Amino acid sequence: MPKLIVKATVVRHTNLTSQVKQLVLQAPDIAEQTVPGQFVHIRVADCYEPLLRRPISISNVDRANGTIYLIYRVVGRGTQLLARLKPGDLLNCMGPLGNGFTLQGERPLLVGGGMGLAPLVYLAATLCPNPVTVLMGGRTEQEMFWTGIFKSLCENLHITTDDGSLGQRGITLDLLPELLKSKSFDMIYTCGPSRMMAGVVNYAATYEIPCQVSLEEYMACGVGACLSCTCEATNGPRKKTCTEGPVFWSGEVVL
Amino acid sequence: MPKLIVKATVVRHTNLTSQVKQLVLQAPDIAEQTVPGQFVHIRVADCYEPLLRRPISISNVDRANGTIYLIYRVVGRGTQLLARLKPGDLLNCMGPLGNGFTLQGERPLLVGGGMGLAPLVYLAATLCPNPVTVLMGGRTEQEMFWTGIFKSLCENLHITTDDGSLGQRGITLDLLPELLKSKSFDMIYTCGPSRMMAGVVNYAATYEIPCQVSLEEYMACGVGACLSCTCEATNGPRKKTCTEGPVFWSGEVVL
Amino acid sequence: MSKPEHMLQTEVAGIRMKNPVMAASGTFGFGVEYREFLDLNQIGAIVVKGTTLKPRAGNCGRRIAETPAGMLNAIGLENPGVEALIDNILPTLREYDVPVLVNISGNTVEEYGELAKRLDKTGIAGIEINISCPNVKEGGIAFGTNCDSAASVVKTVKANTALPVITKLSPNVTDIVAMALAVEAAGSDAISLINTLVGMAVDIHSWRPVLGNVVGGLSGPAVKPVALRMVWQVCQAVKIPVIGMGGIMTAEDAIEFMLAGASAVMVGTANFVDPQTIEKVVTGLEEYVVKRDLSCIQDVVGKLKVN
Amino acid sequence: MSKPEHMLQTEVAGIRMKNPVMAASGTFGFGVEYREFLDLNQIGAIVVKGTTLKPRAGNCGRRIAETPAGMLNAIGLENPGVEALIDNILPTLREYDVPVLVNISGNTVEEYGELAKRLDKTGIAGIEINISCPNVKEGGIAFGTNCDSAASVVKTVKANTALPVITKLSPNVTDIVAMALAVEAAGSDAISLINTLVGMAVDIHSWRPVLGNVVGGLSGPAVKPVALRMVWQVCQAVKIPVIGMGGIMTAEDAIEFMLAGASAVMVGTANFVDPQTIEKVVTGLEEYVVKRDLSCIQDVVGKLKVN
Ligand SMILES: Cc1cc2nc3c(=O)[nH]c(=O)nc-3n(C[C@H](O)[C@H](O)[C@H](O)COP(=O)(O)OP(=O)(O)OC[C@H]3O[C@@H](n4cnc5c(N)ncnc54)[C@H](O)[C@@H]3O)c2cc1C
Ligand SMILES: Cc1cc2nc3c(=O)[nH]c(=O)nc-3n(C[C@H](O)[C@H](O)[C@H](O)COP(=O)(O)OP(=O)(O)OC[C@H]3O[C@@H](n4cnc5c(N)ncnc54)[C@H](O)[C@@H]3O)c2cc1C
Ligand SMILES: Cc1cc2nc3c(=O)[nH]c(=O)nc-3n(C[C@H](O)[C@H](O)[C@H](O)COP(=O)(O)O)c2cc1C
Ligand SMILES: Cc1cc2nc3c(=O)[nH]c(=O)nc-3n(C[C@H](O)[C@H](O)[C@H](O)COP(=O)(O)O)c2cc1C
Ligand code: FES
Ligand code: FES
Repeated sequence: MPKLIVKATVVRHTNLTSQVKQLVLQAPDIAEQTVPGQFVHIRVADCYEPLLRRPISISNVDRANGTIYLIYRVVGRGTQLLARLKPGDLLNCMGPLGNGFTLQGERPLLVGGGMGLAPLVYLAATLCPNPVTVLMGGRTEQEMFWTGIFKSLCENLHITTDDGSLGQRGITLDLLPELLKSKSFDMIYTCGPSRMMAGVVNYAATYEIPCQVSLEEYMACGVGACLSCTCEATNGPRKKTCTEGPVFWSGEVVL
Repeated sequence: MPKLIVKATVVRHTNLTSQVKQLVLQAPDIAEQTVPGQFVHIRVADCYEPLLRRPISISNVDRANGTIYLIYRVVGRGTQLLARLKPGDLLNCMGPLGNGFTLQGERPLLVGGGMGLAPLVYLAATLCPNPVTVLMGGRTEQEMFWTGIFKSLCENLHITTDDGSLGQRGITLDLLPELLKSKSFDMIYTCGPSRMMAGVVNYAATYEIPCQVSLEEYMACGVGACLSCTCEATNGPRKKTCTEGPVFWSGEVVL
Repeated sequence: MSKPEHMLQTEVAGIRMKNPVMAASGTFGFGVEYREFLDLNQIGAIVVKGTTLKPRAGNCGRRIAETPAGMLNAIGLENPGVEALIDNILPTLREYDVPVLVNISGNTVEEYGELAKRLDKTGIAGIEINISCPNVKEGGIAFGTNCDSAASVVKTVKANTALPVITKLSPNVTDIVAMALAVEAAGSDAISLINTLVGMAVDIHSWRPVLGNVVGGLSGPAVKPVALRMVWQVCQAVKIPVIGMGGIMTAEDAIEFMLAGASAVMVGTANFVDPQTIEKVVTGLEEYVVKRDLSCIQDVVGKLKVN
Repeated sequence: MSKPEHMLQTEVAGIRMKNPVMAASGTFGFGVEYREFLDLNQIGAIVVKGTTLKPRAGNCGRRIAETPAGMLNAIGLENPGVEALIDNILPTLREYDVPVLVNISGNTVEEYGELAKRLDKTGIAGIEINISCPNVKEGGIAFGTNCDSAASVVKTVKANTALPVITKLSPNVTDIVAMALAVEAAGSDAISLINTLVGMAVDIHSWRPVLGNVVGGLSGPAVKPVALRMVWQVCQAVKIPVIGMGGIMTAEDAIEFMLAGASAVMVGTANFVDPQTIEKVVTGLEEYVVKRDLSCIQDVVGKLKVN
């Protein structure tokens, strides 16, 4: 999987909420190579402000059309500039970067929270036709455009919102024990807030189900050269989130 | 003449050459106040790159429509960003800044070179219906879109180009002695390269014709606060180009 | 909720200000240049431009250059001299209800002393000592890069005036804390920092320095991280109040400096970019006090939680 | 017209390079991380990341922050230690036709000596001494901020290796020229500068420093004016070659440093922004030589005309 730097063309750019957007990029070489869990490292502007690239997960791929899908939340200057892009504009992307999820198991469970659901879309799409169960959480119904996205990909969708406006009121972890009891999953993937992931990892250990987590760290290079993104390993030297991750086996890293 | 900071709306933006553009801005308050020789100080982008404003002469005014005209050459990052503006875009402008030309004399001569012709357009328009003579120089015919602009404003147009592709081959100063001999001007205004202006000032002194020069200096504040733009005065302390100029009497400053 | 005036009231070295946002020396002229753009009475305090005993013409050649997120200046302290300041400018400034400080520069310790003496009874709110000037008696090494020279400037100024004295530190030093302690021990009533970092730009077409003076002072957002670090280090070490500056463009930037320990801030280069910056920073501080439910802005000073 | 290879050939301290564009320590990993983006054999030289005697885990918490036209880093010298470097990494790098330098960091003079000894016979092209590290025996003051400490590190390293030794200066000093002269006198074969400026960022929401380590090193375009000034000052003073860096993003930036006197340059932060920066700078230098009708890039070194 060679890493590339490409000028991707914006194909579509749509609002999922007032703060979250989906960007579809024509980037055939990246689309060709990538696997679920990887990310692109984006130079949002051809100037020094911002200076660094922005890591965004590849949330889906359309190989036939040579496009990749990104779903991102507008949080700061970088994503604000990203949000201005129009179809036809060019975007400098490095990728695909990082290690993806290990595709294994016949009855996988995906647990995601907030923007952590982005890479799980591509994962769910890839795991099909295996029966995929997704447990997802968010603050409120407005943020749960995710249900529309996952509905077409998964057998079972379990939803929590902090305010109960959609699905069950509470957090994903509330639903997890019951779910693990009632069904026999043979693989768990999780991405989202680290408190959530830590809970998932705990339950996975209890139920002895293999589990992978996808981490987020502040990144400069994205290719293993700067060591800005290393995370604590359970064993041995720290690990680079950009190249040895962002996906790790739950036992490898300290959440 | 209060100085203002306005969000001007781009009305029209046209190419005069591949490197020179004309920008028409809706800025009624500035249009209302300004006199020939003044400039606006433009924040070309709402970021730190570039950080400082860019001074551009007001090259004409349409009071009825509340618009001001700028003619500028694309030379660096600031003017490159300016060149991207489209009708409807907003532009942060401070102005009108500086002291304008003293409007006097019945038979004025305007001598301009390169982008120094920009403020002379507005001056010529204001001096009408007095008979205005313009002596202008440029490198080559392509740069002499100015003739089209001045034709409607002036009785007499004298042109030199370095390569002889339009008007007489040579520099403005070559034509000046003859012009001064053949006609009796009672006021000279000049703006352009300092070598040219120095020559004009010399001839003006010889022929004892009052003369004003319009200077360019690197400017930070544009309002007399930083002293980045002061120029040497013939007498006494240095003068601020932004507030005491950019127009000076030829005897006031050392060119 | 307390009234806005109260929220932002600040006192530094006995100088009472409506808010902690001051105009930095050399970037705000004599204040009046900006009166058409903002209400000078709403500024915390104005520090007028660097003043010397005799009038100075400043440097030749190009005086400013833009750099990434910053600018270099080499004005060379052009100013009409202290007498012209006292006679022609201070009277105008007295019409405004805003504390005015004069930033003084000298080439010898004696010049600083003389400047302080002349300014003592002029009704100004205080003196800011610019110690980034070359000490001609010591081979042109800046006063601000040597603890002893800096201390002797401060002592001499203090001996010649009853006005509050703020010493403005140069960031071009190995140990900013040592400098701060030296001027504190010498009797400075407050410290302001940072002055500009010495920098340079080269024109690759002409193979010449961009600035007539070859080197110049770097200011603007580019220097903010260095300024903030120095302010924080100095605030840990001294007991006198600290005024922070260096690249402040927004209220958020100002709050960073205040969290790091600055009792007040100065806005410099930002005035060129947007003459209304000070006003906007003041408004932003008010909003922050309200939003965070604080009783006043001084509640954030030095509240940075380190571990 | 001479062939491109000739045009850019550069020798610094006996290290022969195809061109004067080197990868700066800590920003280019061990080189191999970038092999998919550019041809490592076309780089002037690679300085691998800061290496210590023992493996180091580096700093906790957030390690980088963006600043206007720059970035702060507080990696804390995470590295696998010199033995792992020698055993696992240098063999891979030997497959490339590019000079490799190792950047060494120690907490005592002895550690630097030991590092030099271990690296002496490993086939590397040279050693770059990072003297910006805290000297634990002197209360944690960086070696690079004191002439004597810096000189003793250089002497010890030189005594322990026959390899060319480049000393990398810290910009956080009052007198960069004094530091340069000290390391030159101590036997350094060349000087590189600048390392990062100490800076800081504050989070106004959490009231905490942004970086886990509170302070970090500022790099990128923001620091270029300071870097250029220091390179110019040092080049006026020393006879050994100088390698310039600090905010180089383009060939134009590199030429500014070379005009100021740098025989070679290093590209750091720019590698993160565009992994192909070095290649682009090399191409830009070639074009400049051709356009200006020079015989080689070394023709510009130190040619800055100051009046
Ligand atoms: C591997 C990976 C995959 C990601 N995938 C997605 C995704 O699919 N959708 C999405 O919305 N976000 C994703 N993020 C987070 C995303 O990178 C940040 O939200 C984004 O960089 C913010 O940039 P900004 O300029 O708008 O914000 P600012 O806060 O202004 O950014 C300042 C700096 O902090 C960094 N930064 C800010 N937030 C984060 C964060 N949460 N993680 C890492 N760095 C951060 C920026 O990259 C930048 O260097 C991912 C992060 C990583 C590490
Ligand atoms: C009073 C005044 C009126 C002007 N009127 C016009 C005009 O009508 N049309 C026009 O094309 N140009 C005019 N100029 C010049 C114009 O300001 C510069 O061409 C412009 O600022 C270049 O900006 P840049 O970012 O594209 O170039 P850069 O070279 O990248 O600019 C870098 C810095 O240098 C300054 N600068 C560059 N060139 C000049 C210059 N010639 N004079 C002053 N500062 C400069 C910029 O403002 C900026 O601070 C005028 C200048 C002054 C002082
Ligand atoms: C054009 C200019 C002139 C300055 N003149 C002075 C001066 O006369 N005396 C002084 O102490 N500082 C002077 N300074 C430094 C500023 O007061 C301030 O310390 C510095 O610019 C950092 O703040 P900033 O980044 O907000 O501009 C000057 C700065 C600039 C940009
Ligand atoms: C993430 C990072 C890590 C660095 N690590 C080292 C290091 O280990 N040793 C060293 O001497 N310099 C280190 N540096 C400093 C750079 O080599 C260089 O001196 C500095 O960044 C200035 O150059 P630049 O602006 O081109 O980045 C590091 C810089 C960065 C940004
Ligand atoms: S981001 Fe540079 S090592 Fe991971
Ligand atoms: S530009 Fe600031 S004084 Fe003229």
